[in-house]
Amino acid sequence: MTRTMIGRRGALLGAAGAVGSFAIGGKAFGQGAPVVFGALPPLTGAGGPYGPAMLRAIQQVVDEANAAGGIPTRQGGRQIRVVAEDDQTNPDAGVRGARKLIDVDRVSAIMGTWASSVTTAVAPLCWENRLPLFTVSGADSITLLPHQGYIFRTQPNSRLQIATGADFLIRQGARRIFHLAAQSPFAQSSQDVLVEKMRGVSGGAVAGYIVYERDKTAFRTEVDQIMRSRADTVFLNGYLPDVTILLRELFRAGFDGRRFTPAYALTQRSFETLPNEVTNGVMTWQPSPDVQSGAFRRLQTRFGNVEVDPYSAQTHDHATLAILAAAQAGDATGIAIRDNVRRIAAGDGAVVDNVTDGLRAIAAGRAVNFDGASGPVDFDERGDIRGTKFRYERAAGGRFELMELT
Amino acid sequence: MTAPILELRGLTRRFGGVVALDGLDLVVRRGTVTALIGPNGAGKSTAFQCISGVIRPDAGKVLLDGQDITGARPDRITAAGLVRSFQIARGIPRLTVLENLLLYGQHQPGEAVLGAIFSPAATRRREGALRERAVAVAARLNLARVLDNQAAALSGGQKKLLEIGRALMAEPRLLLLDEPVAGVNPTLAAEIAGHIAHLRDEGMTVLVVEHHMDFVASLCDPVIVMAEGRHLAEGDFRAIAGDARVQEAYMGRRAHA
Amino acid sequence: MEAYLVAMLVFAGFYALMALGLNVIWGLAGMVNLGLVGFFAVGAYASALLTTKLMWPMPLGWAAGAALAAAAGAAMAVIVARLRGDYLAIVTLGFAEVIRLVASNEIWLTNGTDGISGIPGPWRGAVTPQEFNLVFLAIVWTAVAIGFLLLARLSHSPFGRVLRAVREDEDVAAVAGKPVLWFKVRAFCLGAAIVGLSGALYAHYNAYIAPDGFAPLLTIYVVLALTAGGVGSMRGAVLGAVLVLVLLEGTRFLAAAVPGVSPVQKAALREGIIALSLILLLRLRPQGLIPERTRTLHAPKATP
Amino acid sequence: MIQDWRDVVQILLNGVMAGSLLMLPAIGFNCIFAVLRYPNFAVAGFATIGAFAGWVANAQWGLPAGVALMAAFLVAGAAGLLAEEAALKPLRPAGPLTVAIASVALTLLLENVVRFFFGNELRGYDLPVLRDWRFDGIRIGPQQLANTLYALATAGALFLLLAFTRLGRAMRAVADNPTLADIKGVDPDRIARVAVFIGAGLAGFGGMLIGLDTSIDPLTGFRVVLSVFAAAVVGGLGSIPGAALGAMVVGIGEEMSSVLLEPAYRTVTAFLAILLVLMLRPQGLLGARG
Repeated sequence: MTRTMIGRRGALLGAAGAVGSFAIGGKAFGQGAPVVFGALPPLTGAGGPYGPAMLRAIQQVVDEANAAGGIPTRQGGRQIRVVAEDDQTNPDAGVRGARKLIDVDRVSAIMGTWASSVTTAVAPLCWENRLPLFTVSGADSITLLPHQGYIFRTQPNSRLQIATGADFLIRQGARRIFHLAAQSPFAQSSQDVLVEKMRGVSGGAVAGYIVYERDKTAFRTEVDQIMRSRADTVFLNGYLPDVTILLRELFRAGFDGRRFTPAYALTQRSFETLPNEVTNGVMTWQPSPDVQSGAFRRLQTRFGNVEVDPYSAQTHDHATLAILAAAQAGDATGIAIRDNVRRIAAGDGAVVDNVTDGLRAIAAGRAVNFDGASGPVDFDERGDIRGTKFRYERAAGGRFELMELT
Repeated sequence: MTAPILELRGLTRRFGGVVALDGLDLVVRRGTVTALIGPNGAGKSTAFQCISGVIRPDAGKVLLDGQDITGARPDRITAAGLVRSFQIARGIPRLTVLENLLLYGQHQPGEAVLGAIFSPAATRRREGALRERAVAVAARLNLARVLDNQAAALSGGQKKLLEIGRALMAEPRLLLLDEPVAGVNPTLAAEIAGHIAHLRDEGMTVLVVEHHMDFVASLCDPVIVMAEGRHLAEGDFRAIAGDARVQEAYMGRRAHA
Repeated sequence: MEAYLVAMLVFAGFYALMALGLNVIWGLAGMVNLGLVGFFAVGAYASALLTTKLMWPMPLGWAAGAALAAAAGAAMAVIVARLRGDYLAIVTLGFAEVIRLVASNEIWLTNGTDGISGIPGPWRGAVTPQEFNLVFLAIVWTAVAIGFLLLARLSHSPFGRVLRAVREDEDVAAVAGKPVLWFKVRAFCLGAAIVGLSGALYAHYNAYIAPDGFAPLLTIYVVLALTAGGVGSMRGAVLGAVLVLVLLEGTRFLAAAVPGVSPVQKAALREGIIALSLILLLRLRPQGLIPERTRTLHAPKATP
Repeated sequence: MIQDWRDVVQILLNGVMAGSLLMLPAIGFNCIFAVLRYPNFAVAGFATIGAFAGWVANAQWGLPAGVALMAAFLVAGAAGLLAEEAALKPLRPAGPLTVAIASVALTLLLENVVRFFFGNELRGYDLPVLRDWRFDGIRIGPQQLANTLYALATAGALFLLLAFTRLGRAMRAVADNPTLADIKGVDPDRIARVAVFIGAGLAGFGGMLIGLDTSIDPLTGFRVVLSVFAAAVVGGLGSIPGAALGAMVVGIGEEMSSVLLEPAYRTVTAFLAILLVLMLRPQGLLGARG
C-alpha cells in the first residue's frame, strides 16, 4: 500500500519522478532480489479452457529452477517469481494486464499470450519497454510486426503448420478434404495453403470450405454439408469447445472418413468429455521435439500425471528459454534475455531438455542447446520457430498413439 | 354565431374490431367554452387523441381554422395553435413546476444542439421572456408559491392547474381540456371554472371533456353529446338535459344490454 | 507504477467519454443502449482505416470516427424510436454483436480477426513510451473536458430539458410542441458520436484493434460506470468511469491477496467482485454517487 | 446448396432441433417477464447453473439423464429464486431497467461462481453418443429427438399448469393485471416467486439440454443467450406460446442462414429476425401489449 502511495505522488510529479524512482527501484532490488516473469494467459473468456494449464506449466518450470538455485548472476543466484494476470481473451484487458506487469511488477519478460489479438495488442508495449514476449499465437502477422527481435513464437506459423498437415493427409491418402475452420486470424491463410497443396495432387481438391462462428452450439447443417460433399477427409481447424461438438456431430451423422484436427483442439481431457467411439481414429498433429533424443519422453514423465497439451508444452518452453537466456547472460533484464535466447536455443552446445540440466551446464560454463517440450525451439531472425518436427497421433481407446514424427 | 375554429368531418377510428369513432362530425365555434360529454365508451377520449395527433384517425378530417391538420404530428398541431391537456395529470415529475411550464414554451433556440451551445444570448433572451410568461401564468393559476417545487410534489388539484398552465404556455388559440376537474373538490372545481371563464373572456376558445355535470352546466355553452362514436345532440345544457335521446344514451345502454 | 497509473488514467478517459455519450442517450433521453461497444467499434475502425489505408491525418480520422458513429446512431434511433425500453435493450445488444461479426468476417475491409495493427499515434516513436502516454493522457482528458463542458451545458439548456421530458413522458413532450423523434435522433447521434470519438482515440492509443476487443463486457463496464456515477449526471458519468477503472484494476491486487486459490479461481473472483459491486451499488445507491440534478431555475424574484 | 426437397426438410428438422434447445430458456425468460415486467438477462447464468447441476447429478453421482434434468431444473430454479430475493427484488422500486441491468451483472457473477468451483474445462455428460437414424436420406439424431421431446413435453406441462391449475390461473391474472389480481386476493409476491422459480428452472433445464447436445463450460449459457433473447422478442416479450414459436423461428432461421448466408453470420440472422418482426409488429408475433 505504501508503495502505491509513493507511486501516486510520483505520478503527479510526472516523468522526472518516474525516471528517478526507476533508478532507485533498480538499486533497491540488487543482490538476490527475485527475478519476476509475467504470465498473461487467458483464464476467462474463449481461451479459458487453455490458460490454466499453460500457467501451471510455467509455474512448474520456475519451481524447478528455483530448486536448482535460481538464475545465477554476478551477485549470486536470484530466485524467480511468476506474476500472472488474466488477459480475459480480450486485447483491451490484455493491454491493461500487461501494463500492470510491466510497470508495477517490473517483469523481465512476458509469456503465455494465447489469442492473436491479445498478442498483437500487447506486443508494442513489450518492445517499447524492451521486454521479450513469448507467445503461442498462430497468426502469421504477429512476427511481421516491427518488434526488434522481442517476439518469440513457439507456435509454428499457420502456413508451415497447415502445409505439413496437408502433406501428412496426402500421404495418408486424402484426396477430397473438407476444411471446416473457426473464424480466426488464420482461417483464410489455412484455406489458401490447403487449396495450393491439394492442387498439386492428382484428383486432389478441397471439397468444401466453411468458416463458422466459434460461439455457436449447433453445427448440424454444417455437418450435413460435409456429408453431402463426399469428402474423404474433414479438417477441423478449430478449438476445444467447437471441435468437441463437431466430432460428436460427425459421429452421429455416420461420417466414416478421416478426421484431422490440431492437437490443441483434441487433448487428453477430451476423452473425459467424449466417449471413445467418437474420438477413435481422429488424427492430430503438433510441433514436437525429436523422439529419438528421448527428450520428449523425459519431459512427459517430468510432467507426471499433468497432461501436456501443445500450448502447455510451449509455455513450459517459454519459461525455460527465459530462465536459461538470463542465466547465460548473467543478467535478467529484458534486453539480456532477448539477446541470449538464440544462443541457448540453437547451436553446437550440449543438448538439454530441462531447466535444471540447462542451469547446471551454464553454471559450468558449457554452451547449451535447449530442446523443449514443443520442439527443438530454434528461432529464425523474425522470431518464428524453425525446422520444427511434427508429431502425428491417432486417438484410440482414450489414448493417443504415435503415428509418425517428421 | 361566431366562425368555427375546429371542425371534425366524419372522423372514424377503429381499434381491432371495436369502432371507437364512427363518422364523428363536430364544430367548435370561436370564443366558446364547448363541452363534449357522453357516456363512457362514447369515444370522447379517442376524439381528443385524434384531434391532438397522438393517434391517427382511420378516416375523416380535422380542420383547425379551415386548415387540414388530420394526422399531423402532435408538435405540429401545437405549433398550429391547438393544445390539449391530459386526463390524468402527466407532469414531468422530476422537473420543477417552472421547468414544466417552460417546457411548453415555443420558439426556444436553445432547444437545438448548436443553439444551446453557441447562441447563449438568444437562448437566454428567449428563456427570460418565457420565464416572465410562466410567472404570469403561475400567478393567475395560484401556482406562484410552488414554482420551484418538483411537479411530483404537487397536490392533485395543483397538478390539474399545472396541466392548464402548461397548455397556456404554448399560447394556444384553442385549448382542449380533458376532464379538468375530475377528482377535484368542489371549491377548487369552481375556481378552475372561474379560470376557464376568464380565459374565454379574453378571447380563448376551449373544448372540455368532463363528467362533472354542475361544472358543465355552469360553464359550457354549447354542450355536444356523443354516443357510440357519433354526434348525438347539441345545444345549451338545459336543452340537452331534456333531450330524450341523450337520456336514453346515458340510461338506456344498460336497458338494451 | 507511475507509468501504469498514467496508462490507467488514459483508459479511464476512454471510459469517461463513453459514459458521457451513454449519458446523453440513456441518462437524458431515456433510451437504454446496450450496444455501446458497437458504436465504439465503428469509431475505432473508421479512424484506423482512414489513417492507415487512406493516410488521412489523425484529427481528421478522429472526426470521421465520431461522424460515422453518429450516423450509425441516427440510423439506430430511427429504427428503434418506437420500441419500448426492454425491446430497445435487446436490439441494441444485438447491434453490437452484428458490428463485431461484420468486423470479423468482412476481411477485405477490416482485415478480419487479424485486426488492424500499426495505427499511428501522435508523436509515437518520436518520444519515449512514457512521454507518449502523457501526450495521450492530455489528449484524452482534453476530449473528456471538452465533452463534459459541452454536455453539461446542453444538459442544463432547454435542449436538455426537452430530452428529460422525452425520457419521462413522450406524449407530453410531443404535445408541448417538441418533435420527439427528432430529439431522440439528435440525442442518439450526439451520444454515439462521443462514444465513436472514444473508440477512435482508443485505436490510436493502442495502435491495434481487433474484433475481440469489442466484446459486450466493455458495454457492461460503461453501464456500470454511469450507474455508479449517477444516470443523468455528467459529473457522475466521469466520476463513475474513474471508479470503474479503480475497481477493474483494484480487484487485480485484491484477488492476488486471496490465499489458497488457483489462478483461475482468482480470475473468477475478480470478475465476480466486479459484478457484485455493480449489484451492491444499485442496491445501496440506485441514484448513483452524484444524483441527477436539473439546474434549479428559480423564479425571477429570486434572481437579481 | 439446396439441391432437392430432402435438403429443405433436413434444414427444417435441424432448425426445429436447434430451436427446441432455445425454447425452454426463452420460455423461462418470458415467464419471468410476464409476471415481473423486466427482462432478466441472467437466464444465461441460470442455464449454465442448470447444466452444471445436471452434470454433477449425472456424471458424478451416476443418476440417469431424466433425473439429472430434474436436478438441473430444481437447482437453477433455486438459484434464480435466491438471486431474485437477495439481489433483484430490492431494486424493483428503482424501475425495470435498473433490475435488467443488475441482471446483466448477475449473469457475470453466476458465470464466475461456476468457474470458481468447476474451472474452465469442458465437461461431458455420461451418456452414450448414438448414431443418427436415416429415413430416405433425412437424418435424425435419437438424442436430439429426445431433447426436442423433452423440451416440448416440458413446455406442454407448463401450458397445462397455466391453463388448468389455480396457481396457473393466478399467474395469468397477475401477468394480465397486477393491481387487479391484488384485489382478487391473489398474493402477487408469491406468484412472482413462483414465476422466477419456474423461469430460472426452465432456463436451467434448457441449459442441460444444450449440454447434452454439446458439452458444458462456464460459458455455456452465454453462447446461446443472444439467440434466446431473439426468440423471446420475436415471439413477443411476456408471451409463453410466443417464446416457443419464436424459438422455432430463430432456430430454423439460423440453420437456413448457414446455407444461404455464411455460417459465420448465424447470429446476424437472429438479429435481423428481431428487427424484421419488430418493425412489422412492435409487440412481437404473439405479444399482447404494444
